[in-house]
Amino acid sequence: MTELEKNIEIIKEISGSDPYKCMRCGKCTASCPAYSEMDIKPHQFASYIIRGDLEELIDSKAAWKCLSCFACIERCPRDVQPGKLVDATRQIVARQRGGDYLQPEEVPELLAEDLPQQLLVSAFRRYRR
Amino acid sequence: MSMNEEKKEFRPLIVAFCCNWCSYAGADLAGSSRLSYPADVKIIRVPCSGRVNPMFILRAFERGADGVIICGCHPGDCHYSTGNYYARRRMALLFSMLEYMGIENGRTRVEWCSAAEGAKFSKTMNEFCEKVKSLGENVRLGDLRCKN
Amino acid sequence: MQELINRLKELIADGTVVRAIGWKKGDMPYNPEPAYFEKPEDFDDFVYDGFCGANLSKMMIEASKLEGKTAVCLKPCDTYSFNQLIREHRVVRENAYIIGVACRGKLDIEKARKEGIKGIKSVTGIDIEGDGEVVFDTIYGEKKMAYSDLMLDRCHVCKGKDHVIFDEVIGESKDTDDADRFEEVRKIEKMTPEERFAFFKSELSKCIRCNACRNVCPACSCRKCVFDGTKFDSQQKANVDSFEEKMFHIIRAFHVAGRCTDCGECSRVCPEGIPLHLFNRKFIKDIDDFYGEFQAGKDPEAQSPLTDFTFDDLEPKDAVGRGE
Amino acid sequence: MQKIGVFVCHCGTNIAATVDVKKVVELVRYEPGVVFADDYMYMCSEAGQEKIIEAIKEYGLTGLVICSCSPRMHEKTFRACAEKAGLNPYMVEVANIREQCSWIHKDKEEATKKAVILARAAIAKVNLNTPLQEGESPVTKRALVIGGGIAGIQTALDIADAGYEVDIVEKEPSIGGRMSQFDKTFPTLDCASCILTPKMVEVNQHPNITLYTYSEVEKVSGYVGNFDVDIRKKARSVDFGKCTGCGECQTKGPLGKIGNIPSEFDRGLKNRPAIYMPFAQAVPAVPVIDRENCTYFKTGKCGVCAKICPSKAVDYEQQDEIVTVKYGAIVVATGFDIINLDKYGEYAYNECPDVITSIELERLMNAAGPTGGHLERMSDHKAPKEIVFIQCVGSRCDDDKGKPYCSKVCCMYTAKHAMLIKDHWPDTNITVFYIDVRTPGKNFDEFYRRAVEQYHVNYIKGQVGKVKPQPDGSIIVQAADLLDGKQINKKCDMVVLAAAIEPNPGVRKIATMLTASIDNNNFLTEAHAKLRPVESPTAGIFLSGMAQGPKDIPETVSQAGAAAVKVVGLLAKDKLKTNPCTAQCDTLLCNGCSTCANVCPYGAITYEDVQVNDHGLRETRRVAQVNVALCQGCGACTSACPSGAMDLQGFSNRQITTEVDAICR
Repeated sequence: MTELEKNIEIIKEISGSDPYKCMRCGKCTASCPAYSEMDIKPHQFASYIIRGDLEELIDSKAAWKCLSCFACIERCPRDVQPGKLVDATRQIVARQRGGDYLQPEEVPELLAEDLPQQLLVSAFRRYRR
Repeated sequence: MSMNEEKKEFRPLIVAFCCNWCSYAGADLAGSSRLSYPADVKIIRVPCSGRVNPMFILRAFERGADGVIICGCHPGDCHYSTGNYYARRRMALLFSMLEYMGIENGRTRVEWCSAAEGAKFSKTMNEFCEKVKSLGENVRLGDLRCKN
Repeated sequence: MQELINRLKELIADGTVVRAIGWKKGDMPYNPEPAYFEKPEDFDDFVYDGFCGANLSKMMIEASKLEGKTAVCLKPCDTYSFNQLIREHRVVRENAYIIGVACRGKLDIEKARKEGIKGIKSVTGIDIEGDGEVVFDTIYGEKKMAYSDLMLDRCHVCKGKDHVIFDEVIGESKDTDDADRFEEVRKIEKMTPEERFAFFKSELSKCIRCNACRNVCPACSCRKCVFDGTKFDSQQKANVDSFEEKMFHIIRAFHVAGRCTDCGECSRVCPEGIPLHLFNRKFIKDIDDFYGEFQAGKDPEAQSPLTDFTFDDLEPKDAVGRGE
Repeated sequence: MQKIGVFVCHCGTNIAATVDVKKVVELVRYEPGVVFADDYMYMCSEAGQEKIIEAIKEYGLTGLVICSCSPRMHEKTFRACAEKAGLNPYMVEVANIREQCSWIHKDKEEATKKAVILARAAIAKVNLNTPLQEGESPVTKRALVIGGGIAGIQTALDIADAGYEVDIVEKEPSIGGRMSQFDKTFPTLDCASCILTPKMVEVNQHPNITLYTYSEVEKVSGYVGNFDVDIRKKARSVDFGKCTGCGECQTKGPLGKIGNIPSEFDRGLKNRPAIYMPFAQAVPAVPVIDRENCTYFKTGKCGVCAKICPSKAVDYEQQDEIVTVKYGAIVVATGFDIINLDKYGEYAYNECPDVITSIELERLMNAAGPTGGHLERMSDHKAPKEIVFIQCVGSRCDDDKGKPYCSKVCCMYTAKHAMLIKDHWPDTNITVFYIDVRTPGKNFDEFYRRAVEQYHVNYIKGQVGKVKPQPDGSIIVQAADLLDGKQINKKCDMVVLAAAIEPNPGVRKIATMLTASIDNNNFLTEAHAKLRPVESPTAGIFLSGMAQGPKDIPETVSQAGAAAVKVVGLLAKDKLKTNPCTAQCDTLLCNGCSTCANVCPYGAITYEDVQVNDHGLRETRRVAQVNVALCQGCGACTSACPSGAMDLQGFSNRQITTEVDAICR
C-alpha cells in the first residue's frame, strides 16, 4: 500500500464515511455557508478522495475554510457527510506535522459542554493553523 | 512466526439450516449477486425454521460441526404464518441451555433473512464464520464426555 | 397413616374404586415402593411416611386403561404432574379418585449417609403427623437428625402445600419452602463458561444411561422415547461417542420444557446422584424470564410456553450472553 | 437399496469455471447407492434431460441427484423429467452447487470440495426418499382484489371479463385511488378522471364484480384455491338501497357544503362535511358519515342530514358487518402514499403553506380541486410567478430519513407539471432542481426534452440545501448549480416537493395476514424478480401496482392485466395438485398429547381414537390424524412432537439427520 493509499484509508477510518456512497447530488454544496471561500466544494471532497487527489485536498484552502457548521453532515442523503471528510483531511495534516499544540490536560478547561465535540476539535485544528 | 504461518489455518465446519421461502431464497440471491461467504458454510434446506428440531442441531454438533446457524423468515413474514415464532422460542431456550452448560454462545445463531436480503445473508455468514473461527474447534461440545 | 388406609379400604369396599395406588414397605425402612392395593390384606404392607417421595401420578397412565376407578395417593406437588398429564390426554380424570395426601417434606437417605449414618435397622420420627426429630436405630447405636436437615433439596423449594386437583384431602400439609428455587441455577449461571463446562462435564460423566430419570419422570410419558426409536437414527445402542449422554439429557430436558412441573423425581432416583433437575429448572427459569412466569400443571387449560408465542418474543441472540 | 444416478451440470461456465465438474463426478461415483454419475454442459436443456431419461432407463435408476443451480430454479424441471421416464418425481434431489458454491467461491479446489459435500448430502437424502403422490384440492372460482385504485380496478375488470367473479375491497368510501386525485397523466396529458371514471363505472356495473367500499380485510385463512376471508364492512351510516346519491345531505349539513374537516381527497387543502363523498365522481355514489367527526355521533344532537335526506337513507344505527367469503386467489393492489416530510426541516414543508407536495399541486391544478383549477399560493391566494420544483425529496436516501430507492415517477410528473403550468400561465418561471433526470419509457425522454426546449423550463443539476421562507411572503431556495459551479439563492413564490413514494402503510398488516413476504421497504416481494413478477412467493397471492414497487400508470395497468391473467390461470383449474410433502403421524409412537395440534397453523391435525396393534398389544389409542388437504408441509408439528411420531414427507427426520451426517462426515 502506498503512502497515499494509506492516507485515504485513514481518512475513511477517521471520518467513518464511505465516499463511494456519494451520488453527486450537491446538497452539501448547496447548503454550504462558506461556499464562496471553498476552492474545493464540499461535494467534490468525495471524488477527490476516490481519485486519490489527497495532496490537492491538503493544500486546499477549503480544508481550512470549512466552518464545521455541520449543515452538510445533517443534510447529506447518502450518509457521506462531507464535513467529516473535511475534518479527516485536517487531521491528516495535523498528524503529518506532528507535535502537540495543546496538552491533553489543558483540554477539559477549554470545553464547553453544550458544544458538539467534533465542532470543538475541528475548531482547535482550524484556528491553530 | 514462520511456524505459525505454516500451521494449517483452522477452517470451521458450519451447518446452516435455511427455510425454503425466505432465507434459502436469500442465499440464492447472495449467490446470484456473487456475494461471497466462506465455503465452510453448508446449507441444509428445510421447509420452515419451525421444522428445525433441536435434535438436528445437537446431531450436527455431535458429528463435529463447529457452529450451527438457523435462518428463517422475519417474524411476521413466515410463509406458514407462525413457524418462525415457535422456532424463535425453541432456539432461545436451547441456546440458553447450551450456554448454561458452558458451550460458547457464539457457536449457535438464529438470523432472520428475507428472500430480498442476499447481502444480509452473505454478511451474516461471513460474520458467523469469523466468530466460530475465533472460537476455534468445537472441543467442548465434542468433549463433554460422560466417561472421564 | 391409619386414617388413609381406612379410607382407601372403605373406597374399595363401597365400590367407589377397584384398586388403590400407594406405597408399600420396601426391603429397608427408608425405601418404600409404589404399589397397587386391591384386597384388604394388601394393605398390611401399606406405608405412608417421610420416605414416600415417589410421584405416583405417572402410574395413572396405565391405571387409566384398567377397568373401574383407581384411587391414587398424590402429594401436593404430585397433583401438578397429574394436571399436566390430563392436559396431555395421558390420564383419564374420570378413572381416577385422587386422595390428596398430606406432606411435610420428603426425606433423602443420602443426607443421612452424608452425616455418616450407616447400618440402619429402623427409623422413627418420620410419620406424616409428627414434628420431632428423626431417630435412626443403627447397628452402631442411635443417631438423630432434624427432620428438615434430612429433607430432599426439592422440598426446600416446595411449590406449596395445596393440592391443585383432588377428590378429597386427608391430613394437614406443611409449608417447607425455605430456599430460593433458582438459587442453584443462578450459581451456575454466574460461573465462567469454563467452570460451567467443567461442572456439567463432571456430573454427566457419571451417567450410566440406566434411564431411571426417564422412567420415573411423569412428563417423560412417551410410549416410545425418541432415543429408542428409529426416527433420528438415535436408538439406544453402544454409544458411538461420548456426546450421546449429553445429547440425551439436553433433549430430555428440552422435550419436557414447559411441561415439567419441577417435581424433582429425576434427581431423586438417579443412582449416580446427578442433579438432573438443574437442566429442567434452567428451562423453567428461562421460560419465566423470557415469556412470563409459568408453572406447568397449575392450570390444565394453560397453553404451554413452547406452543405459544408473541410477536415481540425475545430473540435467541438476546437469550444468550445475558451474564456478560 | 436405491440405484442412484448423479448428474453434474456445468451450467456453461457458471459452475464449471469454479467447480471441477469431472472431479465431482469421480468422487461421488462410489457413494453408497450411486450406480451412475455423469456431467453435462446444460443439464436443464432438452439434451441434458434426454441424458437423464436415458440413464434412468438404462441403469434402472430409482433416485436422481442433480448437482446444478438452486432447486428453487429447476427442481420442477428435473422432477418432470424423472416423471417422463417413469420415475416418481419425488425421488429427485438437487444439490445447489451454483448459487451456494460456484458463484460465491473463487478457489477452485475449495469449491470442488464443497460441491462434493453438497452432492453427498443430497445422495444420502435420496437414499431415504420414498415415492410421494400429489393429492388434489378444489378451487373456489372467485377472486379477491384488495385495493380499488387503478391497479385493483384493472385487475378486477380483466378477471371479470374472463368470466370469473371478483370482489374488490377498498378501505376508502370510493374506488379510484390515487389516480382519481390526479389532474392530467403523462406522457400524453389525458385528463386522469376522463380515462379513469369510465373504468370506475364499468366496475360498478359489471355483473361479475362485487364492490366492498369503506371495507377492510380482517382475517385470512386457508390456502391457494381455498381462502376464507373475513371482510369488515364499516358502517356507512347511509342505506345503500335507499340513497340516490343526490348529494343534498352534503350541502345542507351544519356547515353547509364547506364543512370543517380537512378533506383527505384534497390532501387537506379543502374542508369537507362529516357526511361526504370523497369526490363528485365517487363510485359508489353513496356518502358515508365520518363518525369520529360527526356532531350527531359526538354529541347526540344535530341529525340534520337524516332530516333533509329526501329518500330517508341516513341510518345512524348501522353497525359494522363482517362477511366471510371464499376465494381461490387474492390480488394485493394496496397502492402507495407519499412519505411524511416531518424529518426534512430544511425544506420548510411544515413551516410554509407555499411549500407543497406534488400531489397537493395536482389538486391545486385540478378543475374539481380546492381552487377550481386556478393555481394559487395557499398563503395569499395569489398566482405564483416563480415556481421551484425540488426532486428526490426522500428518494435515493441512504440515511434514516428517506427511502433508498428511486421513486421512478417524479421526473416525469414534474416535467408534466411544469408544462401544464406553462400552458395555462405562460408568464410563470419554472426551475427544477434535480440530481439526475430519469426518463426511460416510451416517449418519456421526448416529453422531458419538450419541457426544456419548448417550454423553457430551467433544469439545474444540484440538490437544494435549504428552503427559506421570507417575511415578505417570498421563498428563497438555496442550491448549487453543480454544472456551472456556483451557489444559487433563488427567490420564488412557490416550492413543489417531489416527495418519495412509499407503499401504503396498511400493506404490512395485510401481508402478514396473507403470509406474503415483504421487503425492507414494505414493498411486496415477487416470487421471482424477473420471471414471476406478479406473483407472491405465497401460492395464490398476486401483486398489482405500486404495492410491488414504484411504477407509473401505464406500467401499473400492464401489471394489473398480468396479475389478472395469472389469477384466471389459477381459477380456470378445477383441481389443484397439492404438495405431497405433508406431515404424517406414526400412530404407534403417538402419545395423543395434542402438542402438534397446538402449533399447526392450518388446523390440519385432529385426534381420533383408533385401534392399534402395537407389537401384539391391541388397544384403542387417541392419536393424531393429519388432513393432507389442509397440511402445507411446514413441519412445525414435527419439532414440537416429543416422541418423534410426527414426521414430514420429503423432509423427514431421518433425511435431515442423514444430511447433517453427510455434511459433518
